[in-house]
Amino acid sequence: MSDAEGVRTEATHDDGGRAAAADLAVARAGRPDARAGLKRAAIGAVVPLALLALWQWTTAAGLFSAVQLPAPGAVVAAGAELVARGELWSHVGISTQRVLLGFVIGGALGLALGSLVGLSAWADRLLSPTIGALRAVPSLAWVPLLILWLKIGENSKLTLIAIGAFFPVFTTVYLALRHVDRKLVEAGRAFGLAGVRLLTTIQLPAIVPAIFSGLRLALAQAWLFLVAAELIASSMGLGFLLTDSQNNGRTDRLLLAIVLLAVIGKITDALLGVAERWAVRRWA
Amino acid sequence: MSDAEGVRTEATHDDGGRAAAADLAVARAGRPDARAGLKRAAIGAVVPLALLALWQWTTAAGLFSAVQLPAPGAVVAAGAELVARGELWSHVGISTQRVLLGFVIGGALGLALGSLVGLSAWADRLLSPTIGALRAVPSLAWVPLLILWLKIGENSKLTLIAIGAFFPVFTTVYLALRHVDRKLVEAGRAFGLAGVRLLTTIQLPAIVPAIFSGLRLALAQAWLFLVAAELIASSMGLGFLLTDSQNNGRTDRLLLAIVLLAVIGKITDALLGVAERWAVRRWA
Amino acid sequence: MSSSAVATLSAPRAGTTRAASLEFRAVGQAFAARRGSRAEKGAHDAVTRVLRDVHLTLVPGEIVALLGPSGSGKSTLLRIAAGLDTPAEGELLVDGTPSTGISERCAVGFQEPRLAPWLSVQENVALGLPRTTDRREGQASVERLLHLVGLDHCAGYRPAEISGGMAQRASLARALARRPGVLLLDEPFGALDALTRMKMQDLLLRVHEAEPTTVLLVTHDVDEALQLADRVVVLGSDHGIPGARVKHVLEVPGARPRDRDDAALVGLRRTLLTTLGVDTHHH
Amino acid sequence: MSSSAVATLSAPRAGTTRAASLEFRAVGQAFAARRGSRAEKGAHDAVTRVLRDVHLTLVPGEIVALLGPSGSGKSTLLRIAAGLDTPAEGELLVDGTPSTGISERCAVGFQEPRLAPWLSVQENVALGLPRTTDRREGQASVERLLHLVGLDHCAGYRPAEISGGMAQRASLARALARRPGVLLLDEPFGALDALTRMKMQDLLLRVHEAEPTTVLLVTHDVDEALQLADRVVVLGSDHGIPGARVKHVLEVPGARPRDRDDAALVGLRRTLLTTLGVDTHHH
Amino acid sequence: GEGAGGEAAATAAGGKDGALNIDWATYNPLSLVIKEKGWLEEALPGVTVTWVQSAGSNKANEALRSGAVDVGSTAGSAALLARANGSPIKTISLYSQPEWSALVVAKGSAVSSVADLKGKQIAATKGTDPYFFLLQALEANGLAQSDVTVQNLQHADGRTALENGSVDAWAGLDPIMAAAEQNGAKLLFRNIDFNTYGFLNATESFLAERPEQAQAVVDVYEKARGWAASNLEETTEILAKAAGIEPAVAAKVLKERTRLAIDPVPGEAQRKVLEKVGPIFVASGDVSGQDRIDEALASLFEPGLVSKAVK
Ligand SMILES: Nc1ncnc2c1ncn2[C@@H]1O[C@H](COP(=O)(O)OP(=O)(O)OP(=O)(O)O)[C@@H](O)[C@H]1O
Ligand SMILES: Nc1ncnc2c1ncn2[C@@H]1O[C@H](COP(=O)(O)OP(=O)(O)OP(=O)(O)O)[C@@H](O)[C@H]1O
Ligand SMILES: [Mg+2]
Ligand SMILES: [Mg+2]
Repeated sequence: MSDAEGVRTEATHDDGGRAAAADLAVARAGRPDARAGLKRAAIGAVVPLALLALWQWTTAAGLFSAVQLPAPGAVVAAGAELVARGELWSHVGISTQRVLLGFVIGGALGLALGSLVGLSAWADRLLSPTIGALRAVPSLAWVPLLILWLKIGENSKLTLIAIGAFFPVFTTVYLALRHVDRKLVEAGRAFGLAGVRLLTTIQLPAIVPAIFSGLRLALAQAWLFLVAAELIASSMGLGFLLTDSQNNGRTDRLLLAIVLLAVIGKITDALLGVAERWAVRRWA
Repeated sequence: MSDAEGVRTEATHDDGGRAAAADLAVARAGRPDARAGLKRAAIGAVVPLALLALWQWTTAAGLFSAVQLPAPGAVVAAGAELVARGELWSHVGISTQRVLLGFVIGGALGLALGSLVGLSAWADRLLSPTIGALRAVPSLAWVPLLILWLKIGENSKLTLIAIGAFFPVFTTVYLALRHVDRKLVEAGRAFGLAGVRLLTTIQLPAIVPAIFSGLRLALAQAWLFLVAAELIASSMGLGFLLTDSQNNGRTDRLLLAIVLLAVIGKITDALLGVAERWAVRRWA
Repeated sequence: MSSSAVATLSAPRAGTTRAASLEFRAVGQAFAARRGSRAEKGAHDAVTRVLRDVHLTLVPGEIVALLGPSGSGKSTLLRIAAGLDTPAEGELLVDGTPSTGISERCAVGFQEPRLAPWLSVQENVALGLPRTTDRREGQASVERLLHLVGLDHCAGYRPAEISGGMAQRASLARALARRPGVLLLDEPFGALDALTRMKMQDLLLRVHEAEPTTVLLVTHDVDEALQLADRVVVLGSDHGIPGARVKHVLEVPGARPRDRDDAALVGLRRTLLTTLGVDTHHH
Repeated sequence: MSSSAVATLSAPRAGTTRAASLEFRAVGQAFAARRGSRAEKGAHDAVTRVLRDVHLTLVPGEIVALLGPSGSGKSTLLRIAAGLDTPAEGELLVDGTPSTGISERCAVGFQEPRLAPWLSVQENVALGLPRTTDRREGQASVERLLHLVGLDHCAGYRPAEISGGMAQRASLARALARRPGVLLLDEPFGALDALTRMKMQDLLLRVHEAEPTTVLLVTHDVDEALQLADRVVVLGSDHGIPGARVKHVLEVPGARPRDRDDAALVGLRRTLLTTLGVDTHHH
Repeated sequence: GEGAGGEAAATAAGGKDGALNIDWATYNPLSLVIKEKGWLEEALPGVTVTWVQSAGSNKANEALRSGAVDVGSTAGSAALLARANGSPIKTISLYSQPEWSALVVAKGSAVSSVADLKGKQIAATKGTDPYFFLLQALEANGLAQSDVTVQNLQHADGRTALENGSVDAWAGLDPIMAAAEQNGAKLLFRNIDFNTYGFLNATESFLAERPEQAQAVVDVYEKARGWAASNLEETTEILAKAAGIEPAVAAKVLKERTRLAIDPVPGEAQRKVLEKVGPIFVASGDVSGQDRIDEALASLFEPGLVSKAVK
């Protein structure tokens, strides 16, 4: 474990299995898990806190006017005001719900279609050019089309978010399936696995890391598409708060919306990270 | 090669190496590459053509009014009008240039930072919470901030596109590096490789497929972020054409912009696909 | 590792899997040189011939050992038998009918263990069970097999947590779990120490006795071939002509278990080593 | 595979790499049971002890063969020697100084070939070259090594395109390319046929003669151990106590090359087999 | 801004007799009053009224185009543009004569007249009222469009660009403009007649199929107009709450910059402004020909309903 340059060796992140001397010693010394978690969180907070300090300093020094960049305190006040009006939680709640639903739908479709196109040469030839083209259609461009087809209700919003979540999962699954260890797939085939059983027994477990990198990108993209989705006739949600504050020149609320999107985005991502760790322990 | 259910077996897509009887026979029968390519393109065109026919049919049947969904002919006419005004190529040219530049910058940064954070436990703890939070900040939310910091020139547009391209590469590289075959990394370390040399000799080549899935998503996301970028003081570009037509109710131009974004997005993606095939032949 | 365990293993479904015959007819195999690889540059021909004109018939229930120098095409022939590759020339017949693709009736023990890293040893072995196996019955036979190959204490370990020899035994157990008509084994005992190797050879013979299946066994150990096989087949190429073919076929006399010091075997051993190019008097 | 080639291999940099001594002092190793794995459930202790109290000293230039049942901890000990794992107890000394982490002076031939799939055989072997090697010189010595292990005709092949035995030879060549002070080999000849195996054993001895390095060789072949080693070390565990330790150390008499039928060796062979649990009179 | 009453119900949008989909917008104070008071629901018992927010004229037009709303509020210029590009809408009433656009310069700017803008950078959002205001202002002061550089930026971004010095002037829009003023920005040039009125538009199919509902909408708007005139303080409060802006800003917008007490019948005054704006659309290529502008202008107004209402 020559970790001299601060470059992590594989062993350092090895959750399962091999625990050599040092780890055993630690294990004997008691459960430092909680403390380690705290320390980790503290280190992770360094950069955000530094950014916050920088923000506070620039506004205090008057580099930007209050409308250009309100002070952190003003943003907190704007948040407090929304809380007092009982609106903040509705914004957060409805957006989170939309993102999660859209993410689940889009992610599931991405997994299914990515598997199909990744494994069937026919589906690949037939579908991947079209899917590749649709991938580059911006979220904002979908808005008028979706309004046309699905009107302005919740369906069109969820569809747009699902579209956003679909592509990262589709792409990563589709590309990763091509590179599953051939020897393992061959072993599976030699033992009579084929089609869906081969997929679920060998191919999908083998790409669990790739699936999760697709899912994490999909979740992030679902949040990105939320703003476009909430341009579709909504009066609630963080995306709405963002555009509305922008239109009304409420920079403090605008920043509040950005910070909330970042924080909630990170929280949902962290939850997905927990699922990932579990899955990786199980499958990789 | 029991390919009964039309589910592709690994061997079918095996570009390199093992070529069994059938392939040898084909190779002896002459070079069918060009014909195969044509056939592939024809199959890939089936779905787009079907969509086009559906589009033509719905407009002809009067399901939607011409402002809701103009006929394909009207979109072509709108394109011809823009060509006649000498504007179309500037739109396409400037957008392509912005996307490619932003993609290169964002992709390179994503690769570098993804490697650093993926391999150094310290960088991971310090940076990944912040990066995870920034990932969920929507493109539209960056616009006011970038205008504030970078003014309204080309820089702010490129930065926004680079931000879009950064995250997919960062995420896939970061997550894939954790799952490089431990035995191989260990072998590399046993032969004195460490740090950057280990990264370039073992770790990066091992994740070439993941890098490319990140790059392809990054390119797509660069096109997505283009629309937001071209909200920043532009009077040219496909993103501008899109928003402008949307605001003006020029649905024909709006659809033209969408189709162009899809087609050019797909073309750039296909070029990246060629690079990927080359890289995969070289490294995987 | 009792005989009774072996018997129990076979008991519940005895007779369902009948040993099959296996016939290679004028089989040849060639590989395309990798495009763009350096190998191609100097080569006149983009195709490397590995096997040529291989004729070989295994009768049902027979054990045939396949010997040959490293790189001579033993694994390639086994892959063809398993239906994993289609031969470039000739054909493969299973039970008299031409076979393409993977046959349900074959089981393979690969040269490398090829265990799925995310499955426990036990789950990996269970992969080998025939698809129709009843859940409970399957679990029981996996447990018996793990016991037989001496891995019962680490049924729940992942492949990364077991030693090379243990992985090889798990791979053997997986192939046996299939209870196939034809058992194809590629150096199944290569990574085992002397004692474990003997135990495993023993196990194979007892399983074969309880339920006689056709076995094609690749090995690089002449003694092992002589201990286990009814016939020993040696692959090799003629000087200057690319592609290996069957150079020798030897009937091994005597019923198993055989005595290593039997004069006939000692003679055969010498013959085989000479065929393989080993000077038995030096060293 | 000429002696002159071996000589040339060593010539240009002769003397730069001095054989090192290697000492295990009360080394013990244990593994944490996988969290959440089934293995854990029944177990009383979450830690599996593999090695305990291993004392062993290799003098510079000595060849030591390591024998032991499958799963006894041979590879684990080798990994500790290579600095890939830190022992849970005790310490490792290279040339008398405690060593942690990977030592520049060791080279490892792993039990599996571990070749990078995207590099050609030649490039894989070149990975083994010491970092300071001059480009041209490096290329020349890779070519010589490929010739010595009989892989010159497939220098440009990818690992997926070569046979198991060929991969093992490539892995051996990579370890030799390092010209290490200590050479750690984990069953380097396991996948080779009799003839190739002899050639490779021969090669090892000649390389050792030209440039005497310290060799720790894991093998499961008693004859091989007796042919190659100065001393044979047997790992094994005492009944009921978890963790293997050094059970026997045997000096092998006679200079190399040795005659297999030498009476002393035959006796030693019998002793070793008995130690390993093989009844040499049966079979 | 809540009133999310109909986010889910809006799915059922479309021409059912028992439903009316109508927009509300912060730039249409009367719609806020009506929604707040529930007058429309009162006037149309048995009809499910669904309120949909429009974030701007462009969004209102989009909703009208897709049939997501039956009645929507836009600026006059936007209504003309939509009709000229084939959107089947008619202006049934005017909700205000706003002075929502003006030319703005930053605090301490050396620019003191429109003429000073020659060679300077000006931020504006193409296709919106402030943009047309800018073009008319330039023309009125003897400058051509080519004498300045127009930077196309969203309204809020234009303000940022002005304040960080990226541009020298900004064709602003309320309420952002009012907020900028509070922050020290100066109005360089204003002229209420260069603004194009607030148009209340309905789709043709709605007018044809449900004229009674249309009449009711127009009637309720007139009721609101009367109420707002006499309850300015409360109207201000309603606006401040709906738009999430400071009460002071809301007061400024409503009291100084918006004329609610106007003749609500679309006619000559509006035609005069729109005739100036029309050719600009053609020149910029946003509309493919002047004939379409002429056609649209000739057919846009539907004064019948509101004439009946004011009687
Ligand atoms: N995919 C492939 N592409 C090109 N050549 C290949 C491929 N697979 C095998 N070969 C070649 O075929 C030959 C025979 O390989 P095979 O694996 O059958 O040997 P083997 O007899 O099993 O050897 P060993 O005892 O070393 O395992 C080798 O020379 C190898 O280079
Ligand atoms: N990462 C690990 N986690 C848990 N147990 C492990 C791990 N690695 C090895 N072991 C255990 O250590 C023991 C010794 O393994 P090792 O690989 O050293 O055996 P070996 O002597 O090399 O055997 P073989 O001859 O079969 O290769 C085995 O019982 C194995 O299960
Ligand atoms: Mg082989
Ligand atoms: Mg081992």
